[in-house]
Amino acid sequence: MTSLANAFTLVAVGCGALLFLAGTLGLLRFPDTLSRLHALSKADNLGLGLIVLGLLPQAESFAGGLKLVCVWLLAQISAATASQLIAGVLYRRKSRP
Amino acid sequence: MSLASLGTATLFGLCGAALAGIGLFIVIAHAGLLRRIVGFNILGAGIFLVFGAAARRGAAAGFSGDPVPQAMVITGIVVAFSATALAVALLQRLFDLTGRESLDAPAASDKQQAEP
Amino acid sequence: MTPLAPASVHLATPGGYLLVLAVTLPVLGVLAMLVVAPRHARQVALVTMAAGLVTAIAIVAELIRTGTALTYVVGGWQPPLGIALRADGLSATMIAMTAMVITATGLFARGLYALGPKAQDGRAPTTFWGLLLATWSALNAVFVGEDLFNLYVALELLTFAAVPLVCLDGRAETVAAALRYLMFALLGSLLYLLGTGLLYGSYGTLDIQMLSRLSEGGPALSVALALMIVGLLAKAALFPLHLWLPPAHAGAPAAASAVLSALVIKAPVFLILRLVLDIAPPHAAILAGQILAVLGASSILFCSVMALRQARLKLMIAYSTVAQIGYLFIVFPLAAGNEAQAPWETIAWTGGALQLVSHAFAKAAMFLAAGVIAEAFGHDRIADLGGFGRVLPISAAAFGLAGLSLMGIPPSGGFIAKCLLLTAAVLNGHPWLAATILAGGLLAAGYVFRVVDRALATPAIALVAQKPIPRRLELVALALALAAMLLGFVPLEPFGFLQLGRSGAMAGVAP
Amino acid sequence: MNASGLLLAASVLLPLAMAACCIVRPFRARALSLLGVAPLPALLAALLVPDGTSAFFPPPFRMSLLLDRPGAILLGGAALLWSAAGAFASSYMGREPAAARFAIWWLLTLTGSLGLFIVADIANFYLLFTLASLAAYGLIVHEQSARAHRAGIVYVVLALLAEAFLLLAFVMLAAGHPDANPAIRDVVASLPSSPMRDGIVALLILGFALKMGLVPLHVWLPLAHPAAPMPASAVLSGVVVKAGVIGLIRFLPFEAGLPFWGNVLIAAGIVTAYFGVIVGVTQTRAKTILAYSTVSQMGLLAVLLGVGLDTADAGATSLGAYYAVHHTLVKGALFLAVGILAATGRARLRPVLLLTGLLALSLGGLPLTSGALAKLATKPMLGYGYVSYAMALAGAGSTLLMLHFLSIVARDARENPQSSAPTGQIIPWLVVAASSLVIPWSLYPAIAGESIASLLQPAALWKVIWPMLLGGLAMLLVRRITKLPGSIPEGDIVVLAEAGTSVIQRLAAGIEQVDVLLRRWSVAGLSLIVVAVLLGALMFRA
Amino acid sequence: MTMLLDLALVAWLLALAIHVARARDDQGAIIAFIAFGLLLGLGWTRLSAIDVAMTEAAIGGGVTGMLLLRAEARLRQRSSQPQTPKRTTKAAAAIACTVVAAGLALAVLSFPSPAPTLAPAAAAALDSTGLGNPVTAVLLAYRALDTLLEKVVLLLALLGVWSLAPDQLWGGAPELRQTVAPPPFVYLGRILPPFGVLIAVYMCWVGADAPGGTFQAGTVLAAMWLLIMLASLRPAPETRRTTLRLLLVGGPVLFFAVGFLGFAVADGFLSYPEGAAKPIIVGIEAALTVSIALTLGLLVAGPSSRAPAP
Repeated sequence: MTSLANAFTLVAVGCGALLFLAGTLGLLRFPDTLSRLHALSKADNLGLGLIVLGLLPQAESFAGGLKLVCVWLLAQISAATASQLIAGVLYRRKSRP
Repeated sequence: MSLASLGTATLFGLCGAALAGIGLFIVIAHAGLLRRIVGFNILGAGIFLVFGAAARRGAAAGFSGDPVPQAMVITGIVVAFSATALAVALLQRLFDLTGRESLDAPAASDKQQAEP
Repeated sequence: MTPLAPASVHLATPGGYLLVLAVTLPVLGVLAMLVVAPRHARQVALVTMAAGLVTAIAIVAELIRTGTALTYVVGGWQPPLGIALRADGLSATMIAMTAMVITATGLFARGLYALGPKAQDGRAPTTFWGLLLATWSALNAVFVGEDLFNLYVALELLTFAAVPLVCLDGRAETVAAALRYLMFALLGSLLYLLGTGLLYGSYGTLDIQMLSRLSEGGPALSVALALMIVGLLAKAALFPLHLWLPPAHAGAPAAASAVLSALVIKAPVFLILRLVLDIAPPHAAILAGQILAVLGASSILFCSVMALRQARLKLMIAYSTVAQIGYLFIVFPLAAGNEAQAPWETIAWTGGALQLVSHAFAKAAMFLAAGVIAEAFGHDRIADLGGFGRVLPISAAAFGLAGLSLMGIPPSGGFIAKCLLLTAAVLNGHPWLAATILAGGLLAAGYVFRVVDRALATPAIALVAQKPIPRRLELVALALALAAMLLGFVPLEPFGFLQLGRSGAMAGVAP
Repeated sequence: MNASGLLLAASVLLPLAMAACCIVRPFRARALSLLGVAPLPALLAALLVPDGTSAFFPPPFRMSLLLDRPGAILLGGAALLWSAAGAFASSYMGREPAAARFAIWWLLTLTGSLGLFIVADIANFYLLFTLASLAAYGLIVHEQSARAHRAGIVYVVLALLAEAFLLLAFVMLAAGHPDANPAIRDVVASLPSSPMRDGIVALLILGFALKMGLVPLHVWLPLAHPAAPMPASAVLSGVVVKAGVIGLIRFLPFEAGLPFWGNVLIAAGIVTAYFGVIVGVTQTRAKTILAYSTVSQMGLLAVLLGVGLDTADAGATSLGAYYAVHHTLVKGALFLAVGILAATGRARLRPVLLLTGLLALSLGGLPLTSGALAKLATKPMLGYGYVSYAMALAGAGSTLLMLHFLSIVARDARENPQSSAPTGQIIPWLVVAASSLVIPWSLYPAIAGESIASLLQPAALWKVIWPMLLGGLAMLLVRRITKLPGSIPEGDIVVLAEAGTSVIQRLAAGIEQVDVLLRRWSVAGLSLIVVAVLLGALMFRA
Repeated sequence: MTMLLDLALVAWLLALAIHVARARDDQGAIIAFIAFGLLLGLGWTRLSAIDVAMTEAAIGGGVTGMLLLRAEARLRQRSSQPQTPKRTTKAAAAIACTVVAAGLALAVLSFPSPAPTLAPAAAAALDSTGLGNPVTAVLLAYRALDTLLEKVVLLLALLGVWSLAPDQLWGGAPELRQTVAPPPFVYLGRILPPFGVLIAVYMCWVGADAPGGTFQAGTVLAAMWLLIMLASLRPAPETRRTTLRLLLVGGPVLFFAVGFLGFAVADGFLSYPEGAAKPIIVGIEAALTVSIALTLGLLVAGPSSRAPAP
């Protein structure tokens, strides 16, 4: 059981880390702000989600697991808002000559 | 002394020393007041890391660090924040009144006052 | 060293609670002021001042009665874990001096920072009193603190109270002066804090008494002390670190300048005294003392000349402050360089303390008088003040008397102080310091004389006050100047008192 | 404290109390008319209190007073002049609006200058010395003219310099002493054995010489004395300069003697005596000539004291005091005479001029006047060496200078309209003039130890007459030089010093530049670090 | 392995600090500083100081960053950049600061071993307070005076900030946003605060026994309040309001009251009665949390910029 959980954790966290890496690469290499934003929020949402998911089996208690989920949720909300805000700024800048 | 033989505490202590040096440099060598305020915060961070090193080294009695310097750092961070807030408020007031963001040019300000 | 810190050296004394009161009462006044109607802020301040004055007197009386230092261990937690407060003779002197100057300033400001009959609220009238009381608390905390980190918090409290006082009138140049003051003071505090961290890392305690027993040379101690001393020097505005003081002290409202110049810069000086004489190992103290003395001597000469060159009265007084602070630093080699006597048994110690106190009174009187003058004529350009002595005779007298004390003319307190320092310089074989003291006196005479000469002059067009000045304002300044004068008549009294609470110092009472 | 002690105390306290009372407006209004009263306790004390009486004020004042013979002589003469000049002043300045202020400065100066003659402890000597010095500033600048202002500045600078020298000297004197405020007598007794002896004596001589006006430290005197109102000039030139004399008398170890410093004083004195005459002769204003005469006379006094110090002759102090009191009264009377002459014209002029001439020539040593007595009394001490001749020649110089003075006042008064000075001025003047002629006679036997009869012998008369004749001859010569009057400005070498102020100005401007640099943020930050590194490195090495 | 991680962290921190020193524009420098603050929080966890890590991340990175960014945005309209110091000055400063850093490093390396520590003393005294978190014990029991004074420092800084308002605006409300808030932000301002308050309450409560406490909780609350104000959901309060002021001083006043009560019921100022220490401390913490949250929020909001309503 534990070994299964560990394997799951390893895979999920590994995927998450990989997504973060990809996101970072995107942040550095993509040409314009919107695509960079896209890469970043992908990494944030999915990568963090995978890592939290992978860590859930390792949680010692139910409360601990709940905290992890909360962390993901909060990060989700803030990342979404931040992306929206940045995009909004971009949009306004473009619409103004 | 090889790097590995340095404990985490000492490593961060040295990092604190270096940060303090960098912060001091920003404070002294930058004319922009906002940057100086940032420099103060970096200097402060370096200082707190020195405290942190002392705290980590003092791990004993089942604690992973000496709580006394940790508490001091918390107090220090709050004090540093109040200082930053006061400095920023003064800076904004100065900017509202004069439109400049520098203290080092009293001659220029005299000219400004003399012109109109 | 064992991981457990050494046993405590602090034993609470019965009167120790007075120290708690001295630190907390003014702050309680500030808290009350934030809540009550703005109309009553001034009353709260005045009531608090009365209580604080009584506390200060009680501390001095208790010290004289018991003959030993007052100690309080906060919350019963013994240092090094907890914090102790302690007042020896010097601290009690500082507390008493602070109480008197603050009370006088309060009386001076009573009419100036009051709400008009119709106003419900006002910025300066309400904030001034809070900042003044907070300054007082911070000063008392510095004078009784025994724990270096506690002292850091007290120093920050002092800075945060003093900086807004500088720009209370809201003009652009005072805001700039305040910002410069805040930044340099912050730099000083941070360096002090850095030293504190290094000391904790090396000794595991920040209690001054314990450190004085533990401290032995070594890189950490040297670096820590150097940083702390320099940080405090920056706050004390000793030459060449005086960049912030002249604009700040000259730009602040008169009542604030008086407190800033007379008291606020004394707090870091007091701490330097404690660091060098209490914590530094003796041989390091001697070397550090010599550097400090060189800086002090340069401060006296350089800034006295600068004071002579100022066209504006308040700037002149501000530069004079930097110069007079220099005298407090030439005490170090005179007090610490003696093998046979402990520093506090030397006449230089007494002379330094007397200089500290007499300068506080004289400088407060000067700034208040200058404030009255600037208020009356709408400017403080010295050249255009010809004949002000006829319009404001009491202020002119206050300025002159305070000036006599700064110059070191008998029978003022400043004279006794300089005489003692001069004697110490002669006895210890420091001819250059003796020459500096004399030259400083001459230069001080020069800048005081410039103003007195204007006061006595009869210009072609008689000077007319633009505003009526209440007599009370002038009398407060005169009272402070007289206090500086009268200090000269109690020269032998403080000798024993200043040594109270200093180990084994009770025996030697030698002028 | 017995009655004598109380009288001594009163001589200091009464004028001080009167000055303090000036805070009250009604008193202030009448203060001027009471100036003549203030020195009366001192006068009584000098007359009635036996030598050696002392008084001690308890703490916190810790002042001890002591009346000895030189002190009593000087105190008496000074009090008399102060009293008479005070009475003169109340008539002279009566209607001036600033009279009250004048009275306050007057009383303070009076307190200091009289107290100096009787104070016995070192701290209060300094206190009174300072009081006399600083309060005199108020008298000098009283007329608020540009001249008075310049004189006041030069005076204050040099007076404060003297204060600084003296403070250091006193501190060095008292440094080895167990008591914080020792008696002057005690510290002077231990002075010859002090390791810092030469430094102390040099500082003392510098400080007191500044006060007396010995060349080249005399520059303030010819500026300041003429600038003051007439009665103030009289006391400044007559009494206040004696603060330096009493200082030398009190602080130099005449019992033990210091040959080197004695010779220094002699040399400075001789130079001063001649210098005063030479520059004085070129002056065209009566009061300035009198001031230069004071310079010259102080030079003679310095020679006298120098000889005493050289030969370890404690009697020099009494002789010095005797000479000084003669100068006090005569010079005071002469200054008052200038005031009287200015208000006198035509028919009344002749008697006044006659008396003035008598007084003036007394300074040169006219037989049977106090000048002759003073010169004769000091002759034995000077011996018959070069010093004696130098002094005799200086007497000739004094005669020359006084003749010059007389010619100037006579010329000035020639145009006066028919009038006479108020009685309130004439009487004080006559009192001073009379006492200048009488008092030295009464003191002579006690001081010189000879009978008065010996004075009338031809040899004694010749001793004083030949320098006068020489002086008269010189006068004839000097009158021929037409370019002479006004060729040297008042205050002579101070003009050179004032030319040097531009250098000082430039230095100060340089300091200001440095200050601007140091107050730059980055420079201040750098100096902060430099000081820190210096401190850290030094403490680490310790 | 962990050493490598630490080294990487340290390298990051130094690189960011140097970036702050070298960045051309202030905005970049401030953003680097915010990242620096967050990484530093990570560093504090490596030093096993979780309480500090939370405080540093919340205050050092979060609120300070926000304060600086707001200031930068306001200052951006300035006419001229301040002139930079001369190259020689910079070089001299660099050398001097290197010397200082080297001296500090020397001092840090010379810390004695075994290290002096107060941990055993703190542990021994912990029982009498009934607390589980030694940092809280230090802050609110052993060195309560520091904390008390530091609260006053906060209030005083606020008084100082307020005193910078122009005379006619005194007593009015600060203004956090001149323009209309963008919808996503308003959305965030609606959904996040309940979470935030919950977390703050939890932190404050748990602080007695585990990492957390009044500062951290206060900062989170302050952040939520600022969010609401920035989203224009609620206006900033007028600074003259009595309720606001009562809440501001409430924490410190309670602290003082308990301190003075110590004279009566325990052995002196700021000592707690035997056995009742923990509930008293938690009570103080609760009151302090509210005060701190308000103070921090108002410090960021700045002096009043609207005249008080008549």
